[in-house]
Amino acid sequence: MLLIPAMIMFCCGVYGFITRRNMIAILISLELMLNAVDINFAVFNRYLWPDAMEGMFFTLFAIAIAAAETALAIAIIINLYRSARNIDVRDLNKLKY
Amino acid sequence: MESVGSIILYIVVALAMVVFSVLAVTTRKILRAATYLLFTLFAAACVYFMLDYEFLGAVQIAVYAGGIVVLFVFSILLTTRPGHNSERLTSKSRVLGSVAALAMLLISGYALVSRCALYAAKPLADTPTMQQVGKAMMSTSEGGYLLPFEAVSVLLLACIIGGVVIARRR
Amino acid sequence: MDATLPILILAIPLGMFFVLGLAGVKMSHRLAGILGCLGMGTTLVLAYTTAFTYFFSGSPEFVDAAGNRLQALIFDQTWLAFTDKLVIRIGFLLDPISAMMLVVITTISFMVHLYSMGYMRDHHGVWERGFQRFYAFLSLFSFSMLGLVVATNIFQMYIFWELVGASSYLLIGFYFIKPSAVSASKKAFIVTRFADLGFLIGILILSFYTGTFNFTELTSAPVEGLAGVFSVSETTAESVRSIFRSSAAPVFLGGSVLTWALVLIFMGGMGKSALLPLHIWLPDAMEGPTPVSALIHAATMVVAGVYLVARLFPLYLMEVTALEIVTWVGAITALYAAIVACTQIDIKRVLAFSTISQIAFMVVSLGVARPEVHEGLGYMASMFHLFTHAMFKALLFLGAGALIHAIGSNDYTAMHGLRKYMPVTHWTFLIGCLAIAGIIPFSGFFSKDEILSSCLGNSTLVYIWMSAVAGLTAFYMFRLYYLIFWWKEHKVHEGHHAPHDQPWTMTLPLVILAAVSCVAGFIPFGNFVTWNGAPYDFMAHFDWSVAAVSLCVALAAIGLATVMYRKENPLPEKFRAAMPALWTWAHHRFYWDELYMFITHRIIFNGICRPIAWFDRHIIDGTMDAFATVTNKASQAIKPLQSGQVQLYVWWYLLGALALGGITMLCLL
Amino acid sequence: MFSNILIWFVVIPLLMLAGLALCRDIKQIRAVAVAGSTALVALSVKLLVDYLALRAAGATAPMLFTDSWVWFAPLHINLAVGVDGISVAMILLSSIIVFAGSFASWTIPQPKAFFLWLILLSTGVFGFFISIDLFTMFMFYEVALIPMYLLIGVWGSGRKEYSAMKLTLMLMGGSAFLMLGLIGIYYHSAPAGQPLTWNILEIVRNGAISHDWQCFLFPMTFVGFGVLGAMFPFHTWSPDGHASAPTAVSMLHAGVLMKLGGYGCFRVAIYLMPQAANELAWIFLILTGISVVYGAFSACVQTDLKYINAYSSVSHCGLVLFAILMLNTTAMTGAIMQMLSHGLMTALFFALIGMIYGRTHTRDITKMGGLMRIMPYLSVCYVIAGMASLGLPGLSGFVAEMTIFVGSFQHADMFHRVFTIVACCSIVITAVYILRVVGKLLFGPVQDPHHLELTDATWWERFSTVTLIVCVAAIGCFPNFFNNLIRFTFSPDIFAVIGMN
Repeated sequence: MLLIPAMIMFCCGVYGFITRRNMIAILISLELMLNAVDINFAVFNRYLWPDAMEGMFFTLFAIAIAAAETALAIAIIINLYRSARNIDVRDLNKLKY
Repeated sequence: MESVGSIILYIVVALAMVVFSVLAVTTRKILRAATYLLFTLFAAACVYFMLDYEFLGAVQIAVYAGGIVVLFVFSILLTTRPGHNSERLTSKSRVLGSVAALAMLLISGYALVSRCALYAAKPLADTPTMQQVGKAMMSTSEGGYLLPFEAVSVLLLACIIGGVVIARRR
Repeated sequence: MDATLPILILAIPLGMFFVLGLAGVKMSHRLAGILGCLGMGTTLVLAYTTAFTYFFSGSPEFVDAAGNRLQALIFDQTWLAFTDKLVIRIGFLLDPISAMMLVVITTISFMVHLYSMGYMRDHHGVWERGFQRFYAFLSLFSFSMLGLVVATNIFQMYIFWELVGASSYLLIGFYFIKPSAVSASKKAFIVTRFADLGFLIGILILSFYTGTFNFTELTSAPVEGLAGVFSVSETTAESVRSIFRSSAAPVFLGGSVLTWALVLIFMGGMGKSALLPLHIWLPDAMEGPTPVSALIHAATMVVAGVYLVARLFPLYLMEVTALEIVTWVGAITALYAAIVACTQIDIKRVLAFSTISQIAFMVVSLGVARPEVHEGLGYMASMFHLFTHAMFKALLFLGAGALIHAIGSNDYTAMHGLRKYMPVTHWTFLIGCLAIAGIIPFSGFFSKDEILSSCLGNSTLVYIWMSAVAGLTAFYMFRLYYLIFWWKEHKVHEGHHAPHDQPWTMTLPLVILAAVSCVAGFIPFGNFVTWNGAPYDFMAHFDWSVAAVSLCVALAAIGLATVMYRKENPLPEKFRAAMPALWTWAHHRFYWDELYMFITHRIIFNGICRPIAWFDRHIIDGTMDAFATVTNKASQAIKPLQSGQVQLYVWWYLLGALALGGITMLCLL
Repeated sequence: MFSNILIWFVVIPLLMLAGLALCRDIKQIRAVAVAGSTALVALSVKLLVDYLALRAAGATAPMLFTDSWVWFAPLHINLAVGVDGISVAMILLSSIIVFAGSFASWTIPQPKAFFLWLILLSTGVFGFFISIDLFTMFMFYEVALIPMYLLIGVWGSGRKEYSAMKLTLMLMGGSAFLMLGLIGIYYHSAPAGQPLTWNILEIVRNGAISHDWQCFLFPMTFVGFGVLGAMFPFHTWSPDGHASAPTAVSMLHAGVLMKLGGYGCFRVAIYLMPQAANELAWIFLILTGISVVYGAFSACVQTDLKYINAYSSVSHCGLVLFAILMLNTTAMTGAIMQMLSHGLMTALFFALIGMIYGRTHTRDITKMGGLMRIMPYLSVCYVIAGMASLGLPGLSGFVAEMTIFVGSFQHADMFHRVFTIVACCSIVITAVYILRVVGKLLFGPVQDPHHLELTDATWWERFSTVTLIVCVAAIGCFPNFFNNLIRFTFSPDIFAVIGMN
């Protein structure tokens, strides 16, 4: 039951990730997807194996890592913005080739 | 579904989650997106509470809503010129994106509907207490999470250092 | 015979080449000249000694009991062993023709060395630039030519043949600042090189079937009546004979293998001896200093082709077809060159064409020689003519050199009426002209007469043809003579001193050669040189009717030349107007040069080389580059996949995931 | 290990590398380069003397000074060394050219790095010639190829990056074939059940490569080495590569590296797989026959001195492969002689071209002329090199070409003889392009008045050229010595397989 909104949330994340150009927006979409997955873990844990704690722990660690990742990503974004005055992914291809 | 209250709660939470996440990816103002994200995150925390994972819910609110969103807001403020809207999305990419997302939704939704007992009642079980959580976190025996815990702590350390190094002005 | 002398004959010029070539720059001009002359003089003495020992010592090594002359291998060192049997040796073969050639080469070479001391400096005594180099090249040439004539095997001959060609190249291009000299030297080398290709292939074919390079084995046996005369074991002789009997069977384009081999070898000779159609280099070769023309392009190198055929004569006798080709190539060349010589303006060109014509005489003479005709008189006549021609043609060239040196131009129009100014040159030149025209008692008469006799013995057509050429010879030579020394008085321009005779270094060779040309005819040549070594008394077979006819023809031609050219008169113009086409064609040497230019430049250069180079750069290289380009393009094409645009990655990922999901679902359904 | 003389051919260059690393200025670098290359020349002369002494004493083994040290036992890889007459000749050639080359690059910029790579290259070359283990042979082969890229790419001229890339890629492409071939040989090197080996001598002794496999592996290895031997149509790296390479590199490349190709074709492709060689020779004969004539014709219209020489190398190296494929003693001897001759002669050519280019700063023959007046020494050397190239007796080209022609013409088959005649035609075309260059470049009036101020050769340039000329003349004047040195090698067993002499 709870999986349905999580699923929709995930799809929103996908949509946002694909269509948005702003790096922060992309990051936000990413967080949406992560959250959707986290919810899934928790739900599966609770509904299927209520005695175990793996799902919960997975979510827990995922949250921790997501925090780290976001912090780092934002650091990079700010840095990029400093040097390029822009955080549009289409324009940031100087490092490509 | 055991009680009307919980059904109502479910509907409210699910609606909030769906609506806000849709808004978060469709709004053109990035700051609003962050705000919608915040609400979505709160909704997710609610889900955890509904599942009786209070600790998880608390962590979700503390880390995500408290930490990450604040980070987002700061970075948005740092990188966006005031009054600047996010770029207009081309209809092509919008269509493509929504097609992809809908296709995804269809497939996973189909899988979900056809496979899972959607209306299964929440099984009765003990909520893990903080003590259990703490012990599991620190134990090295089977079902213990000391290694990932340490790994995450190292990761966080690395992340702090990395953040400092990257963000430092040259 | 002891090998010391022969080795020295080869070693002294070679050593002189190295001394003058390496240390020449440090020497004074005079020292270099004297050294060169001394070296050549010593060689001359040694060569004369050797030749005299061969002809007159009567040692059993050289003459057998019956008085037949033998071939003697003085030494024969292995130089390069291809297989057990095919071995290149460097050796010294002494037989009548090589002994005679030793005399001819050293004589002319010495004369030219001496003459160049005077010629290679201007009127103020300033030496020509690169004088030492000139002497070094002369020494190199002498060495190569001597090595060629004493070759014991056909490959040694080929080696020296190439060396001769190279030294000729260097000497023609002596004035390397002049583009005409450079292109002339290039032309000479390439044309002869082309001919040598034939020579080489001929050698390959010959050696493949006979398994030997050695002249003694190649030439000893094939003809009946010859074996045993030259010192070769009967078994080798027999083996060569049987090889040709059996393998003369394979026929290629209508000729037996032997015919092809011999014709190809003769092609080498055609190149060196400037026979039609490979004659085009010789007139241009006159760009070299005149002494060089006298030495190389009149007396010695150009007769190498004749010498080659003479050397392999017994083999040629096996294939009469080859000999007939030789005859007709010679006959056509002789007539062609004689006609062209009548219209040339440059005196050296006239002499060059006359040389071509005279060499063709020798070739014809070899071609018509048969054992059954006057006991092979043609062979002896050919060698005799080679000898006399070397002397009088060198004389004429050196005389021409003296004129050019005095006037500073090759054109007879700049000369006219020089007889008073340069008496010595005048008289010696006249003797040369009389000799070449075949007037008794000068040497040319005797040799030419023998040639005509042997022609008559073989075929009347050839006889008439060659007599006509002999008449033409007399005509153009006297035309030249009169135009240089008579025609009209020489005008001396103000400020120029009058032309005069030369220093003794130049006149002495002229006088000596003139003297030789007067008396050489009386040498009983048949005693020395015959095709099989048996002495032949020419005077006993002397055919007075032939002699009388040729004399009459020559006198008539001279008379005509006298009428036309002794005094300035309009007769030549009338003749010219009477047959304009012939005159123009002859004047332009029947457009051979243009034809060759067309073939080499248009067809070979533009038609083969350029397309090949283009093909290489664009097709072959293009293919290789295309590989690279395709690789590059392919990677360019797939590069966007690795664009770094995470969203694109997600796209791809999503597509994959969707596909996978779809497939899984389909499977599960 | 160091008691074997051969190993020193690899050790000395390595010591030179170490020495170079310690050098501080150009004088020390020169000292190391000259001392090392002199030591190599001395060593190769000693090797020659020792070799001849052993042969004179009656040693009849196909290879002398053989030795083997285990390197990687599970795959039977050894460092196996040994030489026969051909290798000795090739080693001699290489050391002389390295010697002359180090004099020719007396004033190169960035000398330390340059000599470093150059010496690494020569390590590979020497290693290749002394190895009789296919694996180490291949390894040294690659060691010799790779430095070429940097040497051309960094010190070259013109379109150097393009040329370096092209050369390296094409040769690497060849190596790919080659490696396939070598691995194939390895897996068929011994009869079933016996340990496999990379050692050439053992492979020959085992004779276990089946006929079908031979027919597959022979083209692989022949093409693999043939690319380096500039075989048509895989020769196009040569003009561009040579044109861009610096002097010493051109010398070493044309003089020695291209010989690796010919040597490898003989040593691996034909020596190990004679039956296939006999059957498939005709294909490659056509290709090499084309290369002989085609290279010569192409050279006729080039205007860049180095292109002319590169095409002439295509022609001459084509002749090497052509003769090797004739599969008889005389022609093969000729092929090796041609390798020696062409190595020295082309090295001389490239040295001279480098020296002329260093003065006039152009290699276009239409822009130069009358150099004989200006730099007589270099011009005379150029004429000598040209004469050697067009096969003047007394210089090396003649001997080699004649041995090839005579040898090839002894072939019993009409097809081979006809092709020999075709190849013979190259001597005329060679004369044409050589004389064309000599006439335009050296003779005639001076084209560019600026050239009048140029100087003639310096002492190191003289030294370099004289060394090469003396060697060219030595082969040309005393061919039988080299002939005998080489000839003994063609052990009857490889011809026995084919059924020829």
